[in-house]
Amino acid sequence: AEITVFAAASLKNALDAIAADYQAKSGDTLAISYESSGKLAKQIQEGAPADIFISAATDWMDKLAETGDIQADSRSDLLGNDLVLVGGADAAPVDLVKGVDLAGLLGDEKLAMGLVDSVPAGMYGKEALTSLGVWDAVFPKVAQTDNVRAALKLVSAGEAPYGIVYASDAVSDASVKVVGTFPADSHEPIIYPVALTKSAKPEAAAFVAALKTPEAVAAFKAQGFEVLGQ
Amino acid sequence: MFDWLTPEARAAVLLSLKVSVWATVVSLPFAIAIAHGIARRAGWVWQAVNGIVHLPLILPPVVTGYLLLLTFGRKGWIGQWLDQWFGIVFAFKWTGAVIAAAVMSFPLMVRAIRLAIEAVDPKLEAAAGTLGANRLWVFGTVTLPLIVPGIIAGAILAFAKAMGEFGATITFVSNIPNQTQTLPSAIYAFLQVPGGDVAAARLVAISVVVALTALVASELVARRVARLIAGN
Amino acid sequence: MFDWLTPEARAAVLLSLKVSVWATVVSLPFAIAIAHGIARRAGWVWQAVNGIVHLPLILPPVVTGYLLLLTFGRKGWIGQWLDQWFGIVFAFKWTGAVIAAAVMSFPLMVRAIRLAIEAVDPKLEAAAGTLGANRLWVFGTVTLPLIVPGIIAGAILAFAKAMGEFGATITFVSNIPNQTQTLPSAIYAFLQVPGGDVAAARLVAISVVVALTALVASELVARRVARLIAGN
Amino acid sequence: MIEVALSHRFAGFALEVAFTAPGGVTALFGHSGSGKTTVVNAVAGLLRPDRGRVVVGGRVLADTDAGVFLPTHRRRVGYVFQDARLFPHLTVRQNLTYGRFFAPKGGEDFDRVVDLLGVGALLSRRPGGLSGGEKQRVAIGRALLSNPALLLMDEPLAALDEPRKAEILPFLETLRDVTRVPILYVSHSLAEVARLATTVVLLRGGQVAQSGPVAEVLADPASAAVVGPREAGAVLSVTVSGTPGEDGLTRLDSPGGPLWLSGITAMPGQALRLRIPASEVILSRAAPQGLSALNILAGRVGAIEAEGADAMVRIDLGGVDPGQGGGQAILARITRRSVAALGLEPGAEVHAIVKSVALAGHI
Amino acid sequence: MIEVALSHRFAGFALEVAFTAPGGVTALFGHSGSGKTTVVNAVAGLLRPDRGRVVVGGRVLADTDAGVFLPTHRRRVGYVFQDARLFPHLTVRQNLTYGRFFAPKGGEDFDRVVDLLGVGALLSRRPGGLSGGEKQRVAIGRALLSNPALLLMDEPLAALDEPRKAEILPFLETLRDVTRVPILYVSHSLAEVARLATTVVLLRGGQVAQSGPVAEVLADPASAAVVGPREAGAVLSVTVSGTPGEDGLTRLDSPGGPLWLSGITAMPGQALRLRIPASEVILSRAAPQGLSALNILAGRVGAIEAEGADAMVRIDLGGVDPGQGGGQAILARITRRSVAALGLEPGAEVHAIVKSVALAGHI
Ligand SMILES: Nc1ncnc2c1ncn2[C@@H]1O[C@H](COP(=O)(O)OP(=O)(O)OP(=O)(O)O)[C@@H](O)[C@H]1O
Ligand SMILES: Nc1ncnc2c1ncn2[C@@H]1O[C@H](COP(=O)(O)OP(=O)(O)OP(=O)(O)O)[C@@H](O)[C@H]1O
Ligand SMILES: [Mg+2]
Ligand SMILES: [Mg+2]
Repeated sequence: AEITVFAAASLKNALDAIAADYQAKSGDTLAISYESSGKLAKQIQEGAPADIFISAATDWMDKLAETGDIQADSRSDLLGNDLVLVGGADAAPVDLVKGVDLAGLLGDEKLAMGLVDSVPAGMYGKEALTSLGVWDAVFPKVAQTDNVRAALKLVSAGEAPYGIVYASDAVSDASVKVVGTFPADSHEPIIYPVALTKSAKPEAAAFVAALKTPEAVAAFKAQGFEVLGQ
Repeated sequence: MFDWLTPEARAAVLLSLKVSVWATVVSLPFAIAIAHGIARRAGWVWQAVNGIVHLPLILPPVVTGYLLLLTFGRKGWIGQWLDQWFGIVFAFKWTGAVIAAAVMSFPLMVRAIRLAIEAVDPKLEAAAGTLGANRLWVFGTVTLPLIVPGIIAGAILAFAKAMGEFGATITFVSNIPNQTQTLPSAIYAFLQVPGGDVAAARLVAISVVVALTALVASELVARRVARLIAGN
Repeated sequence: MFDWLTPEARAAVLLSLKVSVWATVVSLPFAIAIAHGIARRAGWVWQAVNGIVHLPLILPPVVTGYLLLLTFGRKGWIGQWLDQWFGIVFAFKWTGAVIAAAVMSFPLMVRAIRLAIEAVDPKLEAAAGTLGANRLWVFGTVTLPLIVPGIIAGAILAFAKAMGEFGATITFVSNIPNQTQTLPSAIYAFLQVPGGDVAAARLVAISVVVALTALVASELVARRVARLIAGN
Repeated sequence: MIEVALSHRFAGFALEVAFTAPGGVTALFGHSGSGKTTVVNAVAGLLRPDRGRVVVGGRVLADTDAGVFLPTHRRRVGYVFQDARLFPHLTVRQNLTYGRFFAPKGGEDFDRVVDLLGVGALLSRRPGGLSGGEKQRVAIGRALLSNPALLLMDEPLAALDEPRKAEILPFLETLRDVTRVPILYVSHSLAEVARLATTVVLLRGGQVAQSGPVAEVLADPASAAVVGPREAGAVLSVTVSGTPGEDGLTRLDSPGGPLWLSGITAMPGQALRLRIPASEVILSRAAPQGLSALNILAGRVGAIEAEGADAMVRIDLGGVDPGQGGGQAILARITRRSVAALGLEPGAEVHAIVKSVALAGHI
Repeated sequence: MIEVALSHRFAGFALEVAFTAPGGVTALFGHSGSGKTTVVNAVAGLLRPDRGRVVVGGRVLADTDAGVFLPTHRRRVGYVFQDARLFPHLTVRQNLTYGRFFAPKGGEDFDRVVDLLGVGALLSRRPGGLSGGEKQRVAIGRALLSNPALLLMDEPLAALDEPRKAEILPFLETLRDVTRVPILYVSHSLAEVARLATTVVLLRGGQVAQSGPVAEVLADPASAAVVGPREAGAVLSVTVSGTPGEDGLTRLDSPGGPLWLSGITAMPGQALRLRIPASEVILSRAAPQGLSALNILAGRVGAIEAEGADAMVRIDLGGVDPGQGGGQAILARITRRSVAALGLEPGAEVHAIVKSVALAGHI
C-alpha cells in the first residue's frame, strides 16, 4: 500500500532514512510531504490524503484533535528537541541563566530566530527568553525568519552573531557552533507528536510503530533529536 | 540523463516540467481571451477582470494557496461540486499543481499578451473587416498572428514562473513526492534540513538550466516570427 | 485611516508601500536600459543578460533570498565591499527589502518594457536619425515616449509583485517589526498560528485594495497616454 | 445608386455632406484635408458618423435615425486605403486572397488581376520589403479580389508611375462598365476623374461645393478653384461613327464637328466621353488649314471670364443656340492678349483646335 | 556635387547604380519597384549597401572600400519619406521643430514654411488624425526645417492636390536656386521633374537606364519607355528678354523665336527652362495666322519615329544646322495621318504651335 506521511520539514533527514529502510522491509511505499506543521495541519483539515501526521509542535495537533481530523487514540509524543543558542564558529559559550546579558552580547547586531508568534522555534525561543527575564531587552534586536533554518542561515552567513534554533538544526553545520542550551524548564517541552489521520489506511499504523524501533531511534538521535517514550 | 539525481529528485524535475507545460498550455487560451477583452473593450466589467487577474501577483503566494484550497479543495465550494458531479479532484494531485502554477503565472501571461494586442494597429483589423472578415475571423487571421511574439513572451514568462512557483503550490497540493513535489518544493524541503544545501543547489542548477533552455528556445522562435513579419 | 489596525499592522502597510514604491522606482531605469539592450541589440551577451534577468522568476524565492544574502549580506562579496567603502548595509534594513522586491519584480518589468520597445516602429527611430538626433536623443525623444504605456504596465506589474513579495524578502532581511516587516510577512505570520485567519484576512484586504488602486490608476494613465499617441 | 448624407464633427473639423450618385464611378475631389477620406470611411463603416444615412444599390448600410449601422464586414466594400494597410504577416498572395473566403463566388480572376497589377513576381514575398508602389498595387488587387458590392478607392494610383496608371485605368473602366460595381473614387488627378467618373462630388472644407454629372461639374468655371486652373476643362459627349481606319484613327461625331482619335475600341454608335483640358485648346477665328491637329470644333463664344493674364472662354458647340449643340460646351484657357487680338466676344464664331493625341488619354 | 555608386542585393532584386550630379535637383525617375527608395535610403544611411560610395558636396558619407559609413544623424540629410513617418506622440509643431535642436543656425523660417504648407491650423494637433495630404505636408516641413545639407524627397507631392503642389514647387525652386541645398528628388510626375531637376537619373530594374542633364535625357525619345508616351516631351532653355507687359505676359527668347508667358518673375537676361510636352505641340507647314496661341516656334524636322497610329517628330530649332539653334530641339507627338497630310520629312521647315498657358506650368 502507499502510505502518505505529512511531516514537519525538519524531520526530513531522519525520516527519509527510516522510510527507505521500511519500504525495503515491508513492501509498502511511503510518500512523505515535508512542510511547516501549520500548513500541513490546514491541508489535513481540507481533506489532504495523509495517513500520518508528524507535527513539530503540539498546538496544531491539538487543533486537529479538536476538529476530529486525527484518530485521538493513535496520538503519541514521538520526539523531543532542545532549544539552543548558536553562534559563529569562533563564538564563545554563553551561559543561559536568568538575566543573561544577551542584549549586551549582541551589541548593535541581531539575534536570528523563527517568527516569534508563529514559527514554533521562535515561539519557544520567545518563551525561553521571557522566562530568563531578558525578552524585553532582546526583542528590539530580534530578526525573525519564516522558518528556523533561515535563522540558522543568518548565523552561518555571518549576518547575525547569534541565533536560536533546535539542537537538531545545529548538527552538521560547520560554520555554526552551539554556544548554549536553554534550560528545559525555560520553555514548554519541545514535542513532536505523531498521529494517524481520520482517513488513515490500515497499513499506516505499522509505520507509526516502526518509528519507535531501535533503528529509527538511532536515526532520529543521529539528527540530534531526543526520542521520547523510551 | 539525470542519472546523478536521486529518483525522487528526478521525479520532481519531470513533474515540474509537466506541471509548467500544462499550466502554460491550459491557461494560454484564457489568457488570450482575457487580454483581448481588457485591451480592446472598455467598461468596468473588464476593469474588474483586470483587477482579479492581478490578484495572485499582489497576494502572498501562501494566501493564494489557501484560497485555492478553500475553493478547489475537496471540501472547497467548487472542488466539492466538481468531485461530486464529475469526480474531478485537484487538491493534492498534480493537476492541482497545474492550477496553482497557472493561477500564479496568469497575470504575467495576460499582461504580456495584452501589451502585444495593444501594439496591433487597429487599422489593420479594420482593413480585414472591409474584406468581409467578421470579428472572430479578424482576430484569428490578423490579430492573433501579429501577437505571436507577445504570446511567446507571455508563455515563456508564465512557464518560467510556473517552474519557480512554490508558495501557492505547496500550500494547495502539499509536497508529496512523485505526486505533487515539484522542483521548488523539493528544493525547499532540502533547505529545511541540515546538510541539504548541496542537494538543493543541484536542483537549483537543474531548474535554471531547464528554464533558461526554454527561454532561449522561445527567444529564437519569437525572433524568427518577428523577422518574418518585418518581411526580411 | 487604518485606525482599526494594530500599530504593527499599520507599520507593515506603510513599510510595504514604501518598499514597493522604492523598488519600482529604483529598478525602472535599469529595467528600461536592459530591456532596450535585449530588444534592440543582438549577441550572446544580451542573451545572457536576458537569462540572468529571468532567474528570480525561475528560482524559488527562498533561493533568491539566500543568493541575495550571499551577495549583498554584510559578509557577501558585494555587501562587504559596499559596507567598507560606503558604509552601506542592506541586511535587516528596509533598503534590503527594497533590493529583494526589486530583484524579484525585475523580470516582469523588463519583459513588459521590452515588449513595448519591440512594438516601436524602427522606421520612426530612423526618421529621427535623419533629423540629426543621435542614438541617445532618439531614445529619449522617440522610443521612450512611445513606450510609456509599456513602462507603466511594467511598473505596475512590478509594484504589484513587490507588494506581494515575501519569500526572498524574509530570507534576506528577515522580519523585524517596523523595519522589515512587510505586509506579506505579517500575513504569513498570522496564517501560521491557529486562529490567525481573521487578522490575516484583514491584512490581505488592505493589500488588495492598495494594489488594485495603484492598478486602476495606472490603467487610467496608460490609457490617456495611448489615446494621446493615437491622436484623438 | 449611391446615397450619402453625413454629418460628423472632429475637433476643429466639421463634415456636412450629402450627395446622390447614379452608380458608376463617383469621384470625390477636393483639397487635402477637405474630408474625402472621412466620407469614404463613413461609407465603409469604419467611422460612425454623428448622424447620417448611407444607401448603396438599395441596401441601407447606415441610417442613424433608424438606428441602422451595418458592421464593416457585412457591407461588402472593397476598400483601397490611402495607406496600403497590407497584412504584414501574410504573403502577397495571402493578402490578395484574404477576402476570397467571404466573397460570394464570381468576381475577378486572380491571375488576371495579378497580371494587370504586375505583382506576379511578388506573390511569395511579405509586404515588409515592398516598395511604395508595389504595396499600393497589392492593396488594389486585394480589394478587387474580394468581389465587393462597392469599391472604395482612396487615391489608389497616387504612388504609381504613368505607364502603370495607364494600364490600370482601362481595367477600372471595364469594372465600371461590365461588372457594374459602383465605385467611390478619391483622386487629386482630374485626368483620372474625368476619365472614370460618372458623377463628381467636389468637397471644400467638409462641405459639398458642387456635385453632379462629371460633364456639368467640370464645365462649370466655378469648379476651377477646387480643381486648379491648370487642370480645368470640359467633358464632351461624342458618338463613335466608324471603325478604326488603317492609320488607327476612329471618327467620333460631336456637335462641333468630327473628331479623330486613335485607340478607340468602342463599337460604332456607342457614346464616349472626352475630356478637353481648357489649357490645351487653341482658338482661331478663321477655319485653320494645314495643321497637324486633326480636331477642329466649330462653335460660338458663350462667355469670357478674365483671370489675371488669362481668360477662360466657353465655346458653345454647334451654333448660337445652346440647345442645338445638345447644350454641350468646351472651355478654352487663353491669354487676354489673344482675346483682344482675335476680337473674341460673346456670340463670335470660333474654331477650337484640339490635338487628337492630347485627347486619347481622357476617354 | 553628388556622387553615388551603390551595389546591393535583396532576395530577388539587385541594385547596381552609379551616377554623379552637379548639385541642384537630381531627379530619380523610374517605375514602381525600380529602386528609387532604395537609393535614397542608402544615401540617408538607413541602408548599408553591400558596396558603395556616397559623396555629397565633397563630404564622404559612405565608402565601403574605405570602411567609411557615417551614421544617419551625422549626415545632415532632410528626408521626406514616401510614408510620412511623423512622430505620433508629438504635436505637429513638435514634429516640425524636431530637427531644430541639432540643426546649425539659419535655415528656413518656421512661420514661412508653416504658411507655405498650410499647416498653421494643425500645429497643436497630433498626427494621428491628420489626413494623408496633411501628414505629407508636415513631413515636408519637418525635413525643410532641419536645415539639411542635402534634401531627400521621396514622392513628396504625390498625396497633394494640384493647387497645393503649385504652391510648393516654386518654394523648392527657391531652395534649389537661393539656398543651393542639393536635392535628391523621387517623383513619378514628369512635370515636377522637368520643372525642378538639374539632372535626371532614369532607373530601370535597379540599374541606371540613362542619366544626365534634364534637357538631354528628356529629349531622348528612348526615355519615353520609362517616362510613358503621354508624358514625353523636351525641355527648352530660353532667356528672359523683358519685363511683364500690362497683360502679364513676358517675352522669352528661344532659338525658334520669341515665346510669351505669364507669371514670370525672373529678371531680364536670366535663363529659364521650359518643358514642352510632345503631345501639346501642333505642327504647321505655313506660318499660322489668327490663332489664340501666341507661341510659334520655327524649325526643321529632325527625325520622325512612328509609334502605332502616332509619330514622334523632333524639330530642330533655328535652322537646318542643329548647331545654329544651340542644338536645341523640341518633340511633337502627332498622328501618322497628319505626318502624311503635311508631307513632313526630315529637313522640312515647320512651325510648332505651343499654347502659352500650357507652358506656364513647366518652367
Ligand atoms: N528589404 C527588402 N527586401 C527585399 N526586397 C526589397 C526590400 N526593400 C526593397 N526591396 C525590393 O527592391 C525593389 C526596389 O524597391 P524600392 O522601394 O527602391 O522601389 P521604388 O523605386 O522606390 O518603387 P516605388 O515607386 O514603388 O516606391 C522592389 O522590388 C522591392 O520589392
Ligand atoms: N480623428 C480625427 N480627429 C481630428 N480631426 C480629424 C480626424 N480625422 C480627420 N480629421 C480632420 O478632418 C479633415 C478631413 O480629413 P480627411 O482625411 O477626410 O481629408 P482628405 O480629404 O482625405 O485629405 P487628403 O487628401 O489629404 O487625404 C482633416 O483636416 C483632418 O485633419
Ligand atoms: Mg485622404
Ligand atoms: Mg519608393
